[in-house]
Amino acid sequence: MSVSTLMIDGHEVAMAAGATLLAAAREVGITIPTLCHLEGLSPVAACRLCLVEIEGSGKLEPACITPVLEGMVVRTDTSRLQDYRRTVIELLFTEGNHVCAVCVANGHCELQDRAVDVGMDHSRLPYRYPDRPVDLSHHLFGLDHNRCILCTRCVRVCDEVEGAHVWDVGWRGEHCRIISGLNQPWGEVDSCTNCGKCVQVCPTGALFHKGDTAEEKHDDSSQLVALVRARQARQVAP
Amino acid sequence: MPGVPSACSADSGAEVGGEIAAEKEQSFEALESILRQHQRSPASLIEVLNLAQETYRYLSDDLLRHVARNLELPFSQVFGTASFYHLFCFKAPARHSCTVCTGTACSVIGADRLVEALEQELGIRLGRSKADGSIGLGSVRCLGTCGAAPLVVIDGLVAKQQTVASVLEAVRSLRL
Amino acid sequence: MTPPAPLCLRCCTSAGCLASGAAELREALQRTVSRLELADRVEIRGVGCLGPCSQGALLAVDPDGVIFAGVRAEDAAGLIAALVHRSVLEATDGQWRPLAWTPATGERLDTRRPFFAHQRRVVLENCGLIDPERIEAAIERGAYDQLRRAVQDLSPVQVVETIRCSGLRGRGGAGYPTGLKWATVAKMPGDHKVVVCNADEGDPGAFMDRSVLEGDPHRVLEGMAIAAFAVGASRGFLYIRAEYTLAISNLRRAIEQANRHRLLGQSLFDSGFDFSVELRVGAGAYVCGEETALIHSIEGKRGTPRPRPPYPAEQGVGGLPTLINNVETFANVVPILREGADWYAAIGTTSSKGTKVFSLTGHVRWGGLLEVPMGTSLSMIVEEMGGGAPEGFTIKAVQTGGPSGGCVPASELDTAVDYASLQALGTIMGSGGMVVMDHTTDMVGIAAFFMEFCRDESCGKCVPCRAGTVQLHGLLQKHLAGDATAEDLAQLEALCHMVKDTSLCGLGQSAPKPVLSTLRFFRDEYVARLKPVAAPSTGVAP
Amino acid sequence: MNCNLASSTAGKLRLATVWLAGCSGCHMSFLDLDEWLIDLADRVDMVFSPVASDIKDYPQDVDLCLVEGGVANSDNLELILQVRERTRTLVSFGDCAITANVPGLRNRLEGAEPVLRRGYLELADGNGVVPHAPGIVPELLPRVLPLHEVVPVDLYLPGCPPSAARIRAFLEPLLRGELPAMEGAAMIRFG
Repeated sequence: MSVSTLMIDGHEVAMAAGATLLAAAREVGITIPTLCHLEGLSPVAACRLCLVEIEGSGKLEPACITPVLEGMVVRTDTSRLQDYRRTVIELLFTEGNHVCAVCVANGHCELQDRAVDVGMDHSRLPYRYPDRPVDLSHHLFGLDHNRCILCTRCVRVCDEVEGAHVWDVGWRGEHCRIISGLNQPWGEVDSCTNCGKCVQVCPTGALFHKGDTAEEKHDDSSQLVALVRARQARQVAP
Repeated sequence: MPGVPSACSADSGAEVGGEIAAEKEQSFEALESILRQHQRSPASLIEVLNLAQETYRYLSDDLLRHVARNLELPFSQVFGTASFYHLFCFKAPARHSCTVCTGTACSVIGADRLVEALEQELGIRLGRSKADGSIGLGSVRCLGTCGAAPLVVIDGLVAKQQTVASVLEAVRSLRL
Repeated sequence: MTPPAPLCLRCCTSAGCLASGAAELREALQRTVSRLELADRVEIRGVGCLGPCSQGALLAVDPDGVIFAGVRAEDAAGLIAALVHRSVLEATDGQWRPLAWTPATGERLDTRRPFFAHQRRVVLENCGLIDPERIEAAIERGAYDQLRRAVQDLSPVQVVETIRCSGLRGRGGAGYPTGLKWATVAKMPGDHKVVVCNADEGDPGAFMDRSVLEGDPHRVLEGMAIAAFAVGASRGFLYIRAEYTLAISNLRRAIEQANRHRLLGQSLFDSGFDFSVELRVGAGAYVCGEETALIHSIEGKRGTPRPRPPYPAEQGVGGLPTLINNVETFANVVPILREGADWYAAIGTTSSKGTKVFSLTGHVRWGGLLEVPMGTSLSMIVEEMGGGAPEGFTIKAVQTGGPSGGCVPASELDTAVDYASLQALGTIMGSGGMVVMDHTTDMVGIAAFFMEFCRDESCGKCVPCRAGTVQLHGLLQKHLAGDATAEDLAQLEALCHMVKDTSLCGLGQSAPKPVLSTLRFFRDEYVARLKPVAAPSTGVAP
Repeated sequence: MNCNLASSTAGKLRLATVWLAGCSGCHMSFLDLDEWLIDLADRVDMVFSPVASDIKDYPQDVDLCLVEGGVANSDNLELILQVRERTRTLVSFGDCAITANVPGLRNRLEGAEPVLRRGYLELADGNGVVPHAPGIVPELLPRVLPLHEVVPVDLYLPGCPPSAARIRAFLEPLLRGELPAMEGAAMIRFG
């Protein structure tokens, strides 16, 4: 297996070819902010939070999907990147209704954490205050579109890991919305196995357990990572 | 000229519930040949939806379920794909359709004046239909006949170099 | 005396002239000819675009070679009568006479005018001459001869080499060297490859591809087949936007006819080379002009782009190596093979070879379809050939490249039209849409128009484009309403650069270009509208 | 942003707090500073505050003002314009001032009229009436606006409410004429 050596923020690192810049950075203790990325799910490079600068290329590249190459020189924390990352977070906050105070994920939300990382003490962009519905038709879980940032982790986990493909993205552009079944209430979708993986991987307060109230959402995706690794191991082993 | 497809003016965020007029159990047999022609491959979804809308005028829930089952695709993927494209609509289009081209050439020569006049005349916003289902006011980005700018398509017929007067006259002649 | 050459009335029946009643005109001519039993001496032929669409409906008379504009069905009887009268006079004294006739409300066009004289019709050489509904008409003009030559006498490498030496670059807008793209796909392993023709042509105000597909569909199909032979592909898709209904029906018929004549399908010219073309109709999504979105649409999915690499050349339709080129790019392949790479390389400039088809629209006296050598100046196209702005108006700017392009101010009109020069002005060649704007046009309004377009057409997958275009459009509307402060203007510019640098695909990366371009050349129109900082903004947030 | 907080009139720093479209939670959290308030009182002049002084009109030459709540009605608007004019350093104090927060939930109803109709007519028991008392009951603005969308704001102190510890860590540097380090979850986490 060939190995590529590269520089990340002045640190030298050697990685197996095909590994991502994100993994390479983590190897030398550098955390690049991510939101739509989740280990165990296919990368989509949609949130653009993990963009890094690569010497010799005019374009910014997403670390979650760009493979390491021999001799790459990568900058992960320039002032331009910091400003762009803060703008991505502001775009997300102003696009939805992220009222942290009354949110089920308050204190346990990856969007909230990233807002702290990028130093957002206020949004420089005006809030849109869109009118979005809440779906409480499922007997165990709820979906609050006001908190949804369209990272599509729920769509991917339901398709790639559970295999039920209950979720998908409907419409286009700013009208995009996560839909279940034939744009039916979640509770009416009979292909749903009630497994709750989507709730587990949702980074914000969009998907939650009924009964949880403000600050009570405690889901983490380590269980999913273990499940996917176990399956991969099973497929590899004879 | 073959009828110009006009985006039926379903709202982009329309809720699709069961409240559409009672849909008698249709067999959609007109789709059978195209489904066979493409060996029911999932890649033919958009081709099938194009023919479905041409034949049945809009994509009802039952029609989408029929297509999803035949192509063995998840309902959410079928609806997600159908709702992505501007020309597919999920509610019965109005009896008449009035579509204003809002492409660059038409806009530069005054398409927005036509839209304002029509919105006022019909009492509806662009992209909506009249409550009584008589007419839908839609827009299309460019039909590629910019020599005829500004251009309005009424019930599939292209009318060129339109003015506020000519457009209102054309709509009034429909006797809604 | 040899019987006089048969008269041919070429009636433009492309979508543009149909909107001016060309179908009714053609029927009236046919009825008159059959009523007077002249069918053997006067041919009524429906043809593709003759050029100046704004002067429609257009009619050309052969062998005179004269073109009449603004012809209506009511003129049919008068025209036939004038032709008959002339042939009677010629029969008596054998003297040739020009046709003494003009349409009631139209005019006779002087084909020496700049609009025609400065054109160099390479891609459009058959367009307007042959009847696109009859494959025999195309075959008489040499259609599929180059495919036969390639398949029988040349090797795939030779074909790729010819294209590379010709200097042909992609006509979709980016201008990627076509030979290099073909070579990349040709090198890919595996014997299942795909060729895709991108006929989405989503730029509003652009109809070059429509005209070529309506007027000479076999030119594009043959170009695709030659490309397939060169890269080793056996399956082809032509992805066309749903709004082009006439082009779709012409293409369906052309593909059927080509299959029947065994010019497409299995073992072409008994050479064992197979190539079949499938038509795929879009359903209204501008983003599907982007390569990877187009592939997803062909696969029956939502037209959302994906990150690259892997490029379509490595993994395209169904994961197979895929060559994607624009309609006009494929339409250049046949003349290059027929006349040779050097002939083609002699046309145009050092870095932009060959010709370019433009659709000239907006505030211009003579709008329509025209093909000029690369390097022709914008003023030649807009002022000479297009006749400049209508009476009493002056040209303010020309917009090229549609929603991903920019504006060229009147002061820069002497700029040559090629990839490099337009890029230097902050716009792009784009697919060829060219919208002329006069002094009544509000440039901030134009920037807002294109941003609203990108906001509506964004696929919604990546944050900077989905949410950024909404905020940019809001900021532009705030400027238009006179509510913006200098701080808002600074934020508009900063957000433009952020969306340009961080968006996943070309749509988001280019959406800010019209704003940055109008800021560069018409900044005063933004500043003039700014509100003094003292007055607080009590307006509602957009 | 001007932050030379040395009080213009040689005396103590002139501090004010103002309460717009908020629930007063931020002011309650301010009072949770408990005994440190006494220390604070020594070092500042409380020139205007709904909880700490009876002065009715906002004074001139205020050095530092903590403004809780967004701008929801015509009174809020009038007051904030006045505060901005008469204050050197304006602080957006708490999530409502920074994002309109919970009061801003009405913004999705596009305008004041649907809000009043919903609140006073549809939910009333049949004989509700929309309040209309110019000069007494302020008119609702179409939307509740975050402070910085109405007037330039110098510093932001997120939180719902910002804890007393965070308020103290914010004020202490300012009392020394320095800028607080607004970074990390302890200082800028919303909610």
